[in-house]
Amino acid sequence: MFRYTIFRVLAAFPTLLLVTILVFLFIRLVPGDPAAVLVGDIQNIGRLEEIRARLGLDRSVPEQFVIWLGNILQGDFGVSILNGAPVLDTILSRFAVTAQVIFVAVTVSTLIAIPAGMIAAWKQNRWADNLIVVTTIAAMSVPSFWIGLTLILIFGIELGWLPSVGYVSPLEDFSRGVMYLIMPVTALVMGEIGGVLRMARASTIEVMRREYITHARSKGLSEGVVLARHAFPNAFAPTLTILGMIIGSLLGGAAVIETVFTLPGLGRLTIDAISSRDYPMVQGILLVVAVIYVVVNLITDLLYPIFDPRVKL
Amino acid sequence: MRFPLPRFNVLIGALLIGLTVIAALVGLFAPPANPIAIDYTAFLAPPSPAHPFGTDDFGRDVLSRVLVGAAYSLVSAFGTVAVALLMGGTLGAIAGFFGGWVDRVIGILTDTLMAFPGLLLALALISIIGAGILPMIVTLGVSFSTIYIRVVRSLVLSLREREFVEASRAMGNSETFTIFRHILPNCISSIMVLATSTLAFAVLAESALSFLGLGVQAPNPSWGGMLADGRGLMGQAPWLVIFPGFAIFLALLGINLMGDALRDWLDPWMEGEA
Amino acid sequence: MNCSICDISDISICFGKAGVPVVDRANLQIAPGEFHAIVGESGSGKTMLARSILGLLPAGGRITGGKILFDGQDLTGLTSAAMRKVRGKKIGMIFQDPLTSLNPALRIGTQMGEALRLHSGMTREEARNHAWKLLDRVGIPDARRALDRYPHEFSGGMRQRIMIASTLLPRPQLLIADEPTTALDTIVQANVMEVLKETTAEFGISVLFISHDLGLVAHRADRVTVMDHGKIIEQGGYEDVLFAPEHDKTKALLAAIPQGQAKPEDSTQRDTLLEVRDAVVEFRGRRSLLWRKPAATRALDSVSLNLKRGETLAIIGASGSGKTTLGRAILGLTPLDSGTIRLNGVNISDLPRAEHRKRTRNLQIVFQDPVSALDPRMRVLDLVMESLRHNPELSRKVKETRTTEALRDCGLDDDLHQRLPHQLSGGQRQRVAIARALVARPEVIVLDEPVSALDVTVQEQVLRLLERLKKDHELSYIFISHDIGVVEDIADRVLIMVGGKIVEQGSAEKVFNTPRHDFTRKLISVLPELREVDGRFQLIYRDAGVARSG
Amino acid sequence: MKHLPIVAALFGALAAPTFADTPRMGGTAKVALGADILGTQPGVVRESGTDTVLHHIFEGLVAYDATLEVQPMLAESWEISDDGKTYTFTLRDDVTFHNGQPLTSADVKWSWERWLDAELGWGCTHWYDGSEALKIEAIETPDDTTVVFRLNIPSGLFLAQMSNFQCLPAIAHPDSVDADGNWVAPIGTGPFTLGEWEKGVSVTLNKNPDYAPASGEKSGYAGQRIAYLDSVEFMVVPEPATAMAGLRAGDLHLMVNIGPLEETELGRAANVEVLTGPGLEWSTLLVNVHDPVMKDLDMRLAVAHAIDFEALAKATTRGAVGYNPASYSGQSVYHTDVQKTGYTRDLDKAAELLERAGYDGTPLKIQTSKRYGNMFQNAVIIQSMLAEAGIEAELEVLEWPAHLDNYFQGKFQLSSFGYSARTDPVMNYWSVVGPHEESPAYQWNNEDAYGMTFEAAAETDPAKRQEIFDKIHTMMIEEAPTLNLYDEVNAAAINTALNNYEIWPGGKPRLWGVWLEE
Repeated sequence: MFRYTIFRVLAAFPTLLLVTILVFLFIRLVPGDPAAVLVGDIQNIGRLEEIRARLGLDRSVPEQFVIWLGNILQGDFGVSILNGAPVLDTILSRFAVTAQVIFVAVTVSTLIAIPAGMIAAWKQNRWADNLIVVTTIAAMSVPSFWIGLTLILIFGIELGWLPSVGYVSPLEDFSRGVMYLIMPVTALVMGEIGGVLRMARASTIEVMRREYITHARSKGLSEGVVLARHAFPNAFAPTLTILGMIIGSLLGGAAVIETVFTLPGLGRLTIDAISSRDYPMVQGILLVVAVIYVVVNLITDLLYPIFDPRVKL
Repeated sequence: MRFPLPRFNVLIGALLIGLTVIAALVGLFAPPANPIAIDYTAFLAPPSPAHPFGTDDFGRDVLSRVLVGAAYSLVSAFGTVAVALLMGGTLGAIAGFFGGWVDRVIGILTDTLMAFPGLLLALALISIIGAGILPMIVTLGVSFSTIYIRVVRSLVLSLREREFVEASRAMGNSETFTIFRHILPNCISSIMVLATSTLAFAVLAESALSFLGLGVQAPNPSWGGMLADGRGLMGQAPWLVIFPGFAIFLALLGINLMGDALRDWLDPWMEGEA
Repeated sequence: MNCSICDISDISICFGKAGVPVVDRANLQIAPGEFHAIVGESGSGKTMLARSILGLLPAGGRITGGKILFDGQDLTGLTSAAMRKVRGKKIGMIFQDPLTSLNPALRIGTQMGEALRLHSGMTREEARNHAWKLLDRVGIPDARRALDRYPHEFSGGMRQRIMIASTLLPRPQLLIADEPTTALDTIVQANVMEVLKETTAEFGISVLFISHDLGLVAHRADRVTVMDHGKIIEQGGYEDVLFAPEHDKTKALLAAIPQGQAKPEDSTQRDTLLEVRDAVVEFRGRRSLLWRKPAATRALDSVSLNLKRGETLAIIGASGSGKTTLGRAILGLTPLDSGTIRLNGVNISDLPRAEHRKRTRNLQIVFQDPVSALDPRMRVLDLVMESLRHNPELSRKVKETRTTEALRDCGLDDDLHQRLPHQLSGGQRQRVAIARALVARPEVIVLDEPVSALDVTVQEQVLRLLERLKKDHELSYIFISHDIGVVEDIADRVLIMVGGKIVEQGSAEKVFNTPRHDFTRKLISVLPELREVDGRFQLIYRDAGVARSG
Repeated sequence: MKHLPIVAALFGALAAPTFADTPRMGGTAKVALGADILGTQPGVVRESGTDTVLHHIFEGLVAYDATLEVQPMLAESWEISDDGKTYTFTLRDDVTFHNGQPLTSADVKWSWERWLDAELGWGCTHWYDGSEALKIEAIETPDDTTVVFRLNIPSGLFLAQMSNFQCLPAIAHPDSVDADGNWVAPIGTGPFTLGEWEKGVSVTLNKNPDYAPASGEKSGYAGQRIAYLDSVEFMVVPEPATAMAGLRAGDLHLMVNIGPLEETELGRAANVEVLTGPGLEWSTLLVNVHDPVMKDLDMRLAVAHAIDFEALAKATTRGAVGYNPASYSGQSVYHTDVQKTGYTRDLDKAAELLERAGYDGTPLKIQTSKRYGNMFQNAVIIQSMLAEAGIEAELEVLEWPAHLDNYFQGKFQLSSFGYSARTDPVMNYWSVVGPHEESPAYQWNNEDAYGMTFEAAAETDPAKRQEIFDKIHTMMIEEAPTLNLYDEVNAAAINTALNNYEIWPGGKPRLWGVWLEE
């Protein structure tokens, strides 16, 4: 297992390198450079060159890349062009916010989706199955920002139970912090639950056809025990990969949800950084997101043998 | 009461998708009004005989914009799935069939695409190809292709062991012939199931991009764009949000129902039980 | 019989709404301690009847009539809760494929203890003790540690023993065994049958044994029931059914048991068609560390053979003996690490694909599993015609006529030619595979276990077809199999393979009658043979003398 | 400086305070900001939200009042020498910094020299370093309460520039920086001090207990700045729809920069009130005179005659403002009948001009972006108007940085753009007129006009300045290098719990002199 982890970490480096190169090129390909954003239209137009020099943007792109990569390898992620804040600290604090929301949302959607998926499979084509399938499809058919805004209209304004703007970290003030998380998590769960549930239902249907399920039944076990003890581990393995992919992509920040619910997450930071052409910040974020993605994948693969012992690492 | 979900769902799914396609055709060829014609006098007019779905903040007819929007949203969604299918399918098949270092290289490419934000890709492409529906399709297509690579690769890996593939090789067929003649046709059924679900995600992704200000280029309407633009006016002009929102909901419901039913229907058959 | 513990009367089972009954008014009694076998071909309803006892019919199946009395209770009327009391406690069941009937994700100990603790309320520790003792009894090495291991860490035979132990743990009164040994090699099959017979006898458990292989059941069953298309066509003690069958279907089943004489040494001079010299194929294990060369195991260890024109060379070995690798290596599907293969004198082992294709047009292969050997998406005609794809000189018209001829030659009439594989029976599909090899007018066909996935009677028809085609088209066969019975009357010469090496070879008659290598000897001794001696059937073991006789 | 008349008629009473009841101390007002502030050092990294916040912490020597006239702030009074080159300011003696230190002329000198240091990169050094003729030769401090500025030439703009709110020459205490000159903490003299700044979430300002307000009624950024509130929390709310919901839910008290559509949307809610007033920002349609098609005067005039400017203004601002052909705000005293002459729509003339220009029907490209709502709406309406006049036009919707970058590099054919607020016509013209070689961002490459702007800058007599502005305007209308559209509307929405909040042409929200109900 340990050897496998080392192998995977080594194998991740080419991916990380490729991501950084692509990001470095793409952000410079996009028109508009940071100097223009900084100068804005009020100040002396002549200062563009001066600012470009100060930011080192006048050097050739490969040169800039080498310098930047050199700094990264020494752990120096550089400073934001926009507000001078250290890139790494900003990313990590914003990632903490995104991570909180994502993990709560994924846990909730898994705790709902897996049992619901298995029940839907168990009662295939009966009313319970139809009800579950149709409601998840309905939830999946609505854009997430629409869900968000409607939640705010109902719980923020009409009922006034939940704060519609602002953010308090649950780590600092748990009770108030939770209030700020309820709506974003609900919106995310409604968006993501469909994928997980469908996978759980499909793999459970497939597993229930296996011989060892009939064997379990022939031992006199109740349907519930057959589902929980025999069907669940085998059905959960494929669902785990889907979960890994969802967590991987969401950890890059759910930009839409963060914008609607004023959460200072990684998704919004990415958009602000890209739209203000904050090169060091964009490059820093995407490198960290790539690392997160690789780590999540590794963890999913390490968890896999727990549910499917045939897989040897 | 046993209730044959697959057949019932296919019915509703087909109905809804049919409705959307008809709307798109009407929108393209015979819209009730010119979707981009501005009428200063009719700002945010509520639904009326002249404008059954009311008008937007430029006085444009919402009904024709929803109809034309159907065309744009469907084209961008189907375009996205086509790109994802072509790119992901072929790469997945190659990775699955040849294995070895080819598989590793494609694996690295997939991880990179997964970690890469669609937003930055969209911006870069817009600057290269110019604004419009094409960069949207390519961006979403590329980011969705990663799912196709994964699925097709595992499908090909399992099919490669099947004896009819070895029989094809025994007859002296080349590797590429075997892939396209024997392996890919047998992936079609599960790829179709995957396509329907990514179709739904494509429409949602397009609306998210519009929300972030990067959608289909104005003034051409897309559902996601209309929904995003109307979000601030839910109070005074709810019709700006209700009609496109309903259109997206019904279309996606149709696509998802069809996808679900397709999988249940295809599933038993795919195992080739006699 | 009055004191039967299980009395099935007039049971009918249907699928779907107005479907034809899968089981039609079946009657069957099982006495305490009796070993009762139900024999029939696939689709005869034997499995459905057995499974209906425990109410484990697949989705859509329903008991539409009759009663199942067990220990005084009518099982058909039980509520699911009451039925769960019977399952496992009073009636246990073991299944066909050891690979899929044990839960891959749970340890052996958990799966075994489950039923026992449910019905007896024992503590975990007590249950574990009982479990490993029984495992030891059925012959599992290091039984105590085995409890903590997973099913995939055991061989097929071992897994079947584990299943028997796990089902017997709660001491049921009746054990239903649904073709428990079909998926196993012949030797392993025999061992498992012995374990089953001894343990059920020791614990006084009556057995309902389902099988399609009369030979396997013949010398072990007390009473036999024969089923065909849902009806019981014959029932009685083993002597009446086996040695004095009335119904001709039973006779057909008996006739399918190999009777023929092994062919003597063939002295006619024939030229050598195919020559394999010191063939070696190595399989690299997973690369343990990046730099160290992984340990290589030899699937083929310098194997040499030659095939004469018009000869049927049988290659027999247990699974994993390398016989399939040899077959595939000859076709060039698996590259050789060293050694050469000559066809009509030409070395074909390391030719580039285009050249290899031209040279090996007269060399074809037929695979074992008809389900996986045909592309599910192609019609029969296209499937067979594809093998003429590399004959540009033939026009499409010629190809079509040749294909139709080959299909008819293999006994497939024209209305089947446009069908998809899943619309054909197992036998028909294998005939299509043979036609696909035949149409290319080969000289040599490698048959990789062509009949082992088929029913006994269908097996017989396909073997006769192969023999006729060999005569009509002067073909030579390399016939790979693990089942010595099938090969006995078709093979001219026989090769026995163990661990990638040829351990014995010679004419069929010499190898079968005077086996030298102990693997061959065990292989032959295990197989009973039903011989008709002066009008009476006798069940004879090759060297152990008469097992049972009428 | 003559007193600017207030064109009250246009907006009814100039946004009279909502309830005249007695002010209540305490509470925290919550204000929505589109994006997080960029820093706490005034004028270095510029963005409107950051300017708004820092104007509560720092003050300048002088400040604009609601009529855009320069009033005393930290300086009690000032005298200008006869030759107009020496400005002597007398400081108030009752002002203390947030760290308790009293205000002295040395602090003023320290602050000014820091902003003028080219290395720092302060936003508007070019106004005072001679690159636009005016240069501060020296800053002297004869005694603790007197500061003397010596200029190289007389300037009608110097006081206007000193009270400008984009580049506020804030008076900070030297303790704001550490040993080697890095900005550490904002120590100003304003009514609020910097409280907690949670990056990406909110920045809170707390009431400065020992603040000494200036004399005179509150007007614009001048007059007394009394902080009734305990604290003000500026919350980062990027999504307008969420901000509107927050306002109606009472989680927010103030939201600025709202467009006409948000106005009507919020107007419907009982507990929300919308205040509007004239603004100093103005919308334009930039015409690239170096573009092969648009360099032909006939073509530019054809476009000018194809657009119905009055209808365009009324459409986007829902009737609030009309067409303003001039490059500076209709509020300005220099905006007379001459500046009202522009283009009137004449489709036949347009067709004739197109004929003469040899327009071959290839579609013109209008660049725009969505960050500032009106730019996008102008573009869409102009496109359909041009279509009516037979001119095909395509919209190129870019991201704001790309749109802005194209403005700087002159990479556009037509661009629906807008300028931020300037308080004196010369500053407006300096953004439009200028030598193209110096920067492609200048829209009008005309030496005479450029020379005249410097004359107006130096001239202190209003009548003479008016003549110059009239000449410049008439030339601009003839050459049509750029097409001005209308003055943008300042609009803000408040939750009714917030009392005595007022709108002023400067547009910047002020959270002093307001209080919370309950």
